[in-house]
Amino acid sequence: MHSVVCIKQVPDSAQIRVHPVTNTIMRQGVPAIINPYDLFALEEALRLKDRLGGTVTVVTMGPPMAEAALRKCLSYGADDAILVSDRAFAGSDTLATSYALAATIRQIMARQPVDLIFTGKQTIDGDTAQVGPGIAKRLDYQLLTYVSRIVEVDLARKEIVVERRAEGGVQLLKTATPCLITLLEGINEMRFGDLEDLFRAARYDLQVWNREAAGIDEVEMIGLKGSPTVVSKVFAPRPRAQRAQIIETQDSEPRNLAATLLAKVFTQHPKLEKEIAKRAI
Amino acid sequence: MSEKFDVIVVGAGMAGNAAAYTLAKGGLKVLQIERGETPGSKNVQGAILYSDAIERIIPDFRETAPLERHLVEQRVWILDEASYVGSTYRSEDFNKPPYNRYTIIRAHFDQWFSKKAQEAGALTICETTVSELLLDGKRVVGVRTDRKGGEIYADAVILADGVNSRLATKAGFHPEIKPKDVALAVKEIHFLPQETIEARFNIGEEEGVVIEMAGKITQGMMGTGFLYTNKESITLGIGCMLSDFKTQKTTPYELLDKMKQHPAIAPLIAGGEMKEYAAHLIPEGGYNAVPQVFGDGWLMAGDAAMFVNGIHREGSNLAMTTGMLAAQTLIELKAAGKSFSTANLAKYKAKLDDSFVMKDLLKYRRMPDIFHKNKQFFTTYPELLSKAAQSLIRVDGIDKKTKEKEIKKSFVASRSVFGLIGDAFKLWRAVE
Amino acid sequence: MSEQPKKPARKKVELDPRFASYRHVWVFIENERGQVHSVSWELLGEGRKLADRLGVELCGVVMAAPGERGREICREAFHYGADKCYLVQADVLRDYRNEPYTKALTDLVNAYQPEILMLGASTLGRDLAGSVATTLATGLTADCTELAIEEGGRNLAATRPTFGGSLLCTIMTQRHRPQMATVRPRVMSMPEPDPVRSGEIVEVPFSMFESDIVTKVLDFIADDTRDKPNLPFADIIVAGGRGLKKPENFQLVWDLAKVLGAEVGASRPVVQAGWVDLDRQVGQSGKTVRPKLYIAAGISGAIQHRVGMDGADVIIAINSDPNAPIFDFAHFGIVGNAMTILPALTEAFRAQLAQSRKAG
Amino acid sequence: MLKVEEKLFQDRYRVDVGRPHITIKDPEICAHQCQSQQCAVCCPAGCYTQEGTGRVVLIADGCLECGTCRIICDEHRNVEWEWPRGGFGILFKFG
Repeated sequence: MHSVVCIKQVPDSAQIRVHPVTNTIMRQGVPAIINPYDLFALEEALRLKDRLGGTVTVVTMGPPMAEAALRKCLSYGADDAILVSDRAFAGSDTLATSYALAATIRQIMARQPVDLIFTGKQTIDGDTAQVGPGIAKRLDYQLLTYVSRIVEVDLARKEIVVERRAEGGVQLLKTATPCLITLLEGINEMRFGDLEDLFRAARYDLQVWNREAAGIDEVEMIGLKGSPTVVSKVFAPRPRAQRAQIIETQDSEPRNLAATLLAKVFTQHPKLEKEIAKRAI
Repeated sequence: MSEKFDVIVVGAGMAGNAAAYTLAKGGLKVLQIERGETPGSKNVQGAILYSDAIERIIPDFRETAPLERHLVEQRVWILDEASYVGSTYRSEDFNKPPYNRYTIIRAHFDQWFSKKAQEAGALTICETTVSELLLDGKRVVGVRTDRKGGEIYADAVILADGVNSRLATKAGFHPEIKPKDVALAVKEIHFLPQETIEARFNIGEEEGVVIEMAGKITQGMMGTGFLYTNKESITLGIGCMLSDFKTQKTTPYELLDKMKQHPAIAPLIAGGEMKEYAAHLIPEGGYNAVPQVFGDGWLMAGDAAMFVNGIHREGSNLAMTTGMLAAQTLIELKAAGKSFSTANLAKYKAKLDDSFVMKDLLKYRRMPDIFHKNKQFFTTYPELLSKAAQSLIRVDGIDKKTKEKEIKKSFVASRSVFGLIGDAFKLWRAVE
Repeated sequence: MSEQPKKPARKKVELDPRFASYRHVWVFIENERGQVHSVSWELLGEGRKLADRLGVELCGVVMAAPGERGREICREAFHYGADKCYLVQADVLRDYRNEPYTKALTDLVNAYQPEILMLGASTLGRDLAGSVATTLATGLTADCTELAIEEGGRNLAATRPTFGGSLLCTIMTQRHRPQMATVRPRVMSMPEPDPVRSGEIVEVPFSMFESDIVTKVLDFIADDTRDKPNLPFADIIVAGGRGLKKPENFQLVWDLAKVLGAEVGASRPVVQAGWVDLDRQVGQSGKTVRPKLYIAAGISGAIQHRVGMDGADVIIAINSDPNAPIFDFAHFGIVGNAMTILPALTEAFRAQLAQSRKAG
Repeated sequence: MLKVEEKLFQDRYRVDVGRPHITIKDPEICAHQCQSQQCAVCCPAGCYTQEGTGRVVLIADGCLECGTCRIICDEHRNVEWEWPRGGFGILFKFG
């Protein structure tokens, strides 16, 4: 069984701070991490490998420093890692990115058949959740998004059964492999690699592919040219850092405090009053 | 299959990196184990880098190392409630390369230093905590980590795992630290536009300023404060003896915030964005607190062995030097085909003794006790100095002769003649 | 949208002539088993404004299996502002599957050429939008919080959170059409339906056979929402923390929640102390919630809790410590003992509801 | 009382959920034998808080791994102090 897991190195958005006065983005000291959603995908692939044997290959498209993210995946137990890095990719949006990753996966398949492709549900910096569907479309593979559990994988008959999170319930789906799966967050917890994995990750001779090695010759499909969307501006939401309106009454009697609070809340948030009236038993 | 190395270095701080780099350069098969996500993510320091120590390890460090500013001005402030008596030393000599001292940011610097060690051939694995030493009788034969299949063997282990040094304590090489031998420091880093920093401290693009502080800011405890200028940020912090912290009710963060509100300090960091709050223990016991630093199959370097010269605020250079000396000892023994037995490793202690490390520690060995028993250096004198300075400077019709009499009277009133002489004698003995 | 925020593109990028004739604003009306997801009505409200600003029609796209109220849903869409509805009915569209839905929507777009196509950012919407955008090789902006037409032009300026919500960015699709966007439920306001409104239904044939489709739906297990707490999707949450001192006092939280029909949440210390079970924990190592109302009783508002709930629309904090960090980001606060304030609040809400039920 | 939470909010942690690396050996000792409870004063991250009932509660999520609590609890040695698992705990961006 051979799984390919696409990961991305992203800024740790929890550490992004907006300067309260100048409203500029404080980028100092924002470390790069593996997109947290991708770790659920990698752990699921590693669990399948534990059960069915085989190997897990990790792929990322990014600058040279993304090597650190790949080495961390190796330290969790991934077998191989490929960094696709080329100046021509600069400025790629999700459409261009899915084109490049699809091409890369074709190159991998030329050397070793692939049963499953995993991506995280979305990235924490882009949050667009379009790269997974994009790759599946370009490879003409079935797409299973928001998968909450892999029920069964039948390598011989090239079939897979999964549970997929839908609105108001869970779909039980069966489809053909190879296919692309994006996983719901929280369905597993990343393992703590063995010492042997740490050594292997530190010693691994990383494969770095440029545009040609990734099998991309249509340059207009990647980078800015291949990107229909463009960011016209980035700005900070107006800060909501005012303190709470503290409710006070002369006698600070609980009953009066409660009444004053309700009055204030409902005058400032009329929609909320309707919402509560509608929903309360 | 468990791995076998010539040497295992535990920790990727100043001592660990210096040891790993020197060992790799010396051709030994060395493994460096760091418990943090990356080298530096667990290390905290005010953060001044002394070129002299790193130059002996990586002579051309200035070309690639992440350095913030080279220091051109040293200020020493004795602070009162709302004032300070200060002295400033600034010299153009410090403005001529090769610069002697730099401010650095440890998370960036340690990552660079460990990368250098890896490029030299050391194998570094992170996110792995060494839980205990593997002992064969009294001899250290390797380490156990917190990962499955976690045993690794080596001919020698260098303990550079920091001031708390759990490994040495568990193996009984190192008694549990006493509150009087260590100081707790808390610090913050505030980001400001580069031009603002340079305007406020009257410095050029690469130049830096250090302010060392003592006095009322430590609320009667024995301790000091500091403020360092980095490229786009200011680091400031305050540390006091843990034995003092233990007997009073001010929390470390209150101490820091009171210091930040001091009229002499507040304007320097005004408008800054605080991006990280850290805390760390600093060995202050000096010479008397240095434990046994070598044994059968192991050496200890850096804060783990209490190698810090408190009075001169020198820690990282002692850490780098002791890490280098430990590595050199192993390289020389291996070249001579000798084992890493206790007897042979005594060579490390000899190297330490004739280096500045032990000489400085020896010189100031009485300093901790003297200051420890004489809080007045941190309470009474700052006030006296500040009052004296104010009265001399203030022009208020009182003749200078009377002012001087008043000042003498105030000193004598609070310390008595014998007290003053005694204090002078203690100060002299402490630094003699 | 490229990941690193870049300088805005200087030169004005012209629309590709191939798309010059693309007109009208479309909203995908998401429905499963005859049930319309409310985000579709919110999008029609937003779509109406965009269509009026551009002087074009607002069209709904309804896909369903025969007998799943297809035409009724179109009529409902007219009440919420649509001028026209494209109705695609086929057996293969019974349960949502990526392949048939993507083909149906892509064919429709190529045939009737909208300039803007909006979908709800539900699991269905995001799955479908990603595939359709890739097939059409056009731009898609996800989870938009604000949609507007660019000053002095026809381009859609889609604003959305980035870097985990700490920043916003405005994204444009200048050369390609349709400009696609998804919007999360409850971000746009729900319009008032006008039962008098009507519109034109355009039936569109769709020929795809079950045998062509690889993925099969074996079963659908509806969420059993009875006892399982559903904090992430809850509209109102009442949460308790260590300030309640004793497990018995947590009953006051349940009482208030019952009156409000709210979910009960808790901070980590009380979950660790075993007062409440793990799937009610709100915060960094628990659930992230975006309710319309979050009442926090006896919760200090430490960082680990704050990151899980400061997305709530209205936060009311009750804490005896005036300096509790929660008062820094809550909207309303009462400094007092939660054990006495909570019962008073429960009574106040009960009275309010009784009175509004009489009037309603 | 100054809020240390505001400071810790700026720091970066990887909390090892369910595996606190520091624990109080015997809470009874804190409650009945230790008057000073200095850990609640000296801990730079405010992890130790004094309950009204005399007990001391430890939540080690915000721990800065300095070692103060272990060292000042020298009369009763009531703190079980270890490093977090590799890669967990405080992760200094600057240090």
